[in-house]
Amino acid sequence: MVEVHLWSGLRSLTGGQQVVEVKAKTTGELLRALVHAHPQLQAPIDAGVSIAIDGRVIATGLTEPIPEGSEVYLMQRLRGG
Amino acid sequence: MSKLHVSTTVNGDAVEYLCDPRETLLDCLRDKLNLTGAKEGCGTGDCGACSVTVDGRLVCSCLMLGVEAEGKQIATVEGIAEGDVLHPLQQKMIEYAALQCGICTPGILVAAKSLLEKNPNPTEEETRYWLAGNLCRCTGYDKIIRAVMDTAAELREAS
Amino acid sequence: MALDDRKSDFTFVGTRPNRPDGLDKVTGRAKFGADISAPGMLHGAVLRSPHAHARIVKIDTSKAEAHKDVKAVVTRADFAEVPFKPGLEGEFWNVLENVMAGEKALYDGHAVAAIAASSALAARDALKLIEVEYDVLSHVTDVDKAMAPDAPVIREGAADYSVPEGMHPNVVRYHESGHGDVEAGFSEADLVTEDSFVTEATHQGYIEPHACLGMLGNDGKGELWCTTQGHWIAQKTCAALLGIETSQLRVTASEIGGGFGGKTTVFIEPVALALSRKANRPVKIVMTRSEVFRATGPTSSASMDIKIGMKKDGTITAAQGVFRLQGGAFPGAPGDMTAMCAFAPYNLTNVKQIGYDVMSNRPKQAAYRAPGAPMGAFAVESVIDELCNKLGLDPVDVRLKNAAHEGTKASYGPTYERIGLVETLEAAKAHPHYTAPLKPGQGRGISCGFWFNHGGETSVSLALSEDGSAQLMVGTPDIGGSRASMALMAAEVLGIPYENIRVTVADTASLGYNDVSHGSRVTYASGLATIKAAKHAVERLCERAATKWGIPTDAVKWEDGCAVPSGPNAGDFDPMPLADITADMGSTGGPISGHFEATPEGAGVSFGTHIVDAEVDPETGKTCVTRYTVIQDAGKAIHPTYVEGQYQGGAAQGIGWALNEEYVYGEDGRLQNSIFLDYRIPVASDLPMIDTVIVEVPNPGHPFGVRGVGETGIVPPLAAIANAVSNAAGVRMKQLPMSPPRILAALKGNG
Amino acid sequence: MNYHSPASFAEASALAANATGITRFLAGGTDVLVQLRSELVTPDTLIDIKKINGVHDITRNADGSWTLGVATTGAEMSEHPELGKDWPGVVEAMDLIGSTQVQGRATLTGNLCNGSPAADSVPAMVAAGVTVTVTGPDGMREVAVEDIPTGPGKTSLTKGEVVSAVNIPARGDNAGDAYLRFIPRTEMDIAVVGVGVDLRLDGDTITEARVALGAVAPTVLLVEDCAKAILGSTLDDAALDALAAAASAACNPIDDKRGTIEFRTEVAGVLAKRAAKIAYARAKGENA
Repeated sequence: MVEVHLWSGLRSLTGGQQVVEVKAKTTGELLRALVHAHPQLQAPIDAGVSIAIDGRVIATGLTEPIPEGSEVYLMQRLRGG
Repeated sequence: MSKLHVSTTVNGDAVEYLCDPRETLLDCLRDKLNLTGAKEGCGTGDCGACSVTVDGRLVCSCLMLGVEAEGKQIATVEGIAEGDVLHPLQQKMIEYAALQCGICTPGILVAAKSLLEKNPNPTEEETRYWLAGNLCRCTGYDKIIRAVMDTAAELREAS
Repeated sequence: MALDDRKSDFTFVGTRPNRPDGLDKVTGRAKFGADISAPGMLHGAVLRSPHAHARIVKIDTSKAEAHKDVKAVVTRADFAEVPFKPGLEGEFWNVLENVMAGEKALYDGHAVAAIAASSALAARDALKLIEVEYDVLSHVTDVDKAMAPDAPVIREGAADYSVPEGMHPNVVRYHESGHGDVEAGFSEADLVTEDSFVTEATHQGYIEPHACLGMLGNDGKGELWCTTQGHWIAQKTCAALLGIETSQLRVTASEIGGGFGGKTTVFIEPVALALSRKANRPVKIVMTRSEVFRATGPTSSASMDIKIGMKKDGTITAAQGVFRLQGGAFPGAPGDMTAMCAFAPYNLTNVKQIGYDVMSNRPKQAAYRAPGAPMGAFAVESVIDELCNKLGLDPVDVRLKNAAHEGTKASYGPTYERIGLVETLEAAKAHPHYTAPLKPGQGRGISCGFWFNHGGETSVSLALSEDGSAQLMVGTPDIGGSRASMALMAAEVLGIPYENIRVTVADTASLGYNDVSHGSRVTYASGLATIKAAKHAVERLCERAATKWGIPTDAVKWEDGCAVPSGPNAGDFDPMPLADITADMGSTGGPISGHFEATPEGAGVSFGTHIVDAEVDPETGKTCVTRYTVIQDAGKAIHPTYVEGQYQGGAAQGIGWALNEEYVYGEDGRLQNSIFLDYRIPVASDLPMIDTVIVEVPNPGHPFGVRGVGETGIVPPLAAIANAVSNAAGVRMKQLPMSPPRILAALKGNG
Repeated sequence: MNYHSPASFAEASALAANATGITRFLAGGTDVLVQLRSELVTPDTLIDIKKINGVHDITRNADGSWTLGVATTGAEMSEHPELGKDWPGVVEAMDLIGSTQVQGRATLTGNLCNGSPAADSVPAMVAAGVTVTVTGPDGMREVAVEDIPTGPGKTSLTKGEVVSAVNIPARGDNAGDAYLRFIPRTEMDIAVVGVGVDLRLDGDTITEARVALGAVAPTVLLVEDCAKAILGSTLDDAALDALAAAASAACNPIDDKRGTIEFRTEVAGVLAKRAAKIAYARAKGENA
């Protein structure tokens, strides 16, 4: 199981939960599992998210492995100049 | 609106073109003579990317009409190197990495060459003020000023 | 990305060779966007709205179409139907609506029609023949006013899921994040300071206006030459907007005369293609400077509220920020980025940040170097400076005390990997600038800054030639000397001299997809891809050597440009240089190439600390920056001179933003200062030399340790200069730019 | 647009008198071309006066006065070995306009006839008592510089009239001039406030004074009250304060993208003091 930390703005979509526990081995699985657990998270995920695994920001990749026990944060998609 | 015939000299070559009286010297250099070294960054004389010399005088070619070039001696960035030998300013600009994107570089080179011809030993302040009409957005000017001043020093030593 | 064989010992990397495009650029022969023509070429010009907000009742193009010099006229009807979606999901619709207005003109300068004619003058003249009937609507250009209940609505339905109920329809995205309990934190503080800050919109100010040459036939096949930071995104977007297949449009990037984020999207490119399709001839469009200011993508303007609590020893107990960013008539203002970056340099127990993306009647904002981050840093670092002043604490010590480091929980959530903020602060403290005496009337300011950096989709291909030279094709336009950096990294892996590698920015038909040159990603991502592509080629080279020697491939390794037996048991063979292997490669298995395609994830965040001295004339409010030092973590500087150049350029742009650059809108909603005379970027005589210190704390996500360096350099200057000016003037400056009238007014208000 | 390059001012005047629509004279062109490019003003007739004999000449007359050809550029003025010794304020004011490149083209005449209240050379010329010779269909007349501009972009020149020479008075003894302007950057900006001062002394006492303000009213102002504030004084602190107050009081500026009413009013006083000090030092023969 992976504990996914959401940004606080998403609490309104998860019934107040800021940490959601899901089963996932990759970033793509994680996003699917999040939507399964909380369908309203589809909107922010469609709008674009990044995932930080142990501090390393995965900007867009859906195939990055999530090692057991990693710290996982959902973040808004990063954009640059 | 009829076009006007102009005979002039660019980088030592006699050239002719027909132009609308509204066209600038910059338009004529770029579009009629295919000398695209001078750039249009603003069209209002505020950026210096179109710098050329006319009878030895540094000007913005966007602030001069093509018809005014009749009988003049124009010099552009394309004429700075002699054959395959770069002018020391060109060499130093490369060595100092005094350009990033390079769009202002032709104007800077024409302006700096004009400075060194008038003042072989400029101070940093004189160099900065002389080049104040040449906008560079990439470098913060640091490496440009160093390249120009080092060229000046080298040319003084050589002479 | 596997972090295999990290390298820390370099032969070529870290040297400072001349750039490969230097000769072209000092002789005037480098081809920028406007420097190309085609046989039969027409010239395009764009008709733009003189109104900030107006319904387009009718466009009559008949007189223009009847003119003998006019070969095509286009309006919105000549583009594809693209679905509208809220927020950033409908970005193709947003871009199309920006490229050519639909039902409404949304800002002064918004394109409403375009013409292709036989000459540039004829095209401009013919614009006057197009008759547009407008129904002028009330407008709003200020972010706070755009959020007010009575503000005119720019577009219903543009808000995405994130916006709380009850907000004005102009608020289109909302971000909230943080951790801990800020109220509890404030109650632990010895001093709490709360203040509001404003920054005006600025422009990237690249010296080269947008320019392109497009050719499109009614068979759906096209060619586009343009000045861009990313030709694949131009390809993808133009194809979508014109309703053609992406692969049928080949896009070639010209040399680019500056971008800084502003050339990451399209403006005139789809218009040139639409005109070309209609006229069946190539069409060139070159923007005027005024068009660049009015109708490309400036930054957001911002209004911000900051509250920070501090103990007497300098410990920050809580920090809170609200960041309202206006990004023009479309979603996209990076309020979320501002919020996430604002407190990122600090190790905070209690932090909360809120960001708003607000629409107004201004041009669609585009990225500008670390988009969103400089504004937030200005507000936050100003309050920290004020707290230091009030508590009598040294500003570097306070920042060191609170600095984020490896293991710190970032203000935006996750735990930091190895980062270099502390190193930049220690370097600042040790730098002679920090302790140099100040003259009367001068003040010193410091600030930290943070930026995420980016990886992004990347494709690189490397081909070896028979003579042992290499050609490297990358897909990221070179905006600051990256061809030199790529060649250095390839040289490092191949073990052949830098000069033997020719780097080309390939067109979209020659390479797989590449993201834009943005997010400080080029040296990181294209660099990583170059290293991997070169390693791929090295594997092939080792295979050929193994075959020639008759030993297993894994018994061969690559050293200093030669295949060598991997150990004494592998056999006794003389090193085989690269050129010996390539010489007959055609008959030993065929051409040898290497390539790499991936989306590298692991860009590595970066931090900088800046020190500024400023002198303020108390009678006129005029500021002079007298000394400037940039200290920033580069991870590993591949070409240190170009790293310095990025630092200096970022600082110079920051100085402009802090002191004089701003978009000035009149009561009529029209831009008042759309020329370089009145949009005041720094000139050579405005600036001192800009000192640089390159800190190198390797990025664990790159084989050579690279962190992007392009953007972070513009994050600290606004705050550092504001702190210097405030300390020199004796009054806290809360609005940028700190133009002389604002400083003088602040001084008078204080006196 | 029709382009003409007449060989004499009489011919230029006749061309202008007979032209229809908008007519512009082309001297340095640094304003005309900007207006043309931005389509603010597209003349129907453009008369280039640079082919007329003598238009680049800088002549010192027998009485010590100066006559400048109308196409004399800022660069030519700055490079002249003597002109700047007599009239440093006028030469420096001209030199402040635009970049080195613009200096290669821009002229006093163009700066004056463009009619901008912020024109740098105009307050300096007004303070110095410069006049221009105007050639028109009815012959020539001499007009004080302050009487040429009548409002932003407007002049008192009538149809067919063209400025044909710039006349700078003889410097005379114990006198000096100065011009200062305020801009936010160090170069390349339009003046937010400009102040020209010309003084003559008897010993330490000011006996003649002319003070002109730019960019603080629809036209450049010659301010009598500023002169009165310092006449008879040795430019002591009280006189300087009175000068600043008079300068600020004379201001009738606008709020615009370049500055506010408050800022312009305040800084006009500051610059008047600073410029007066320089002019005073120059009148005393000190290096300033």
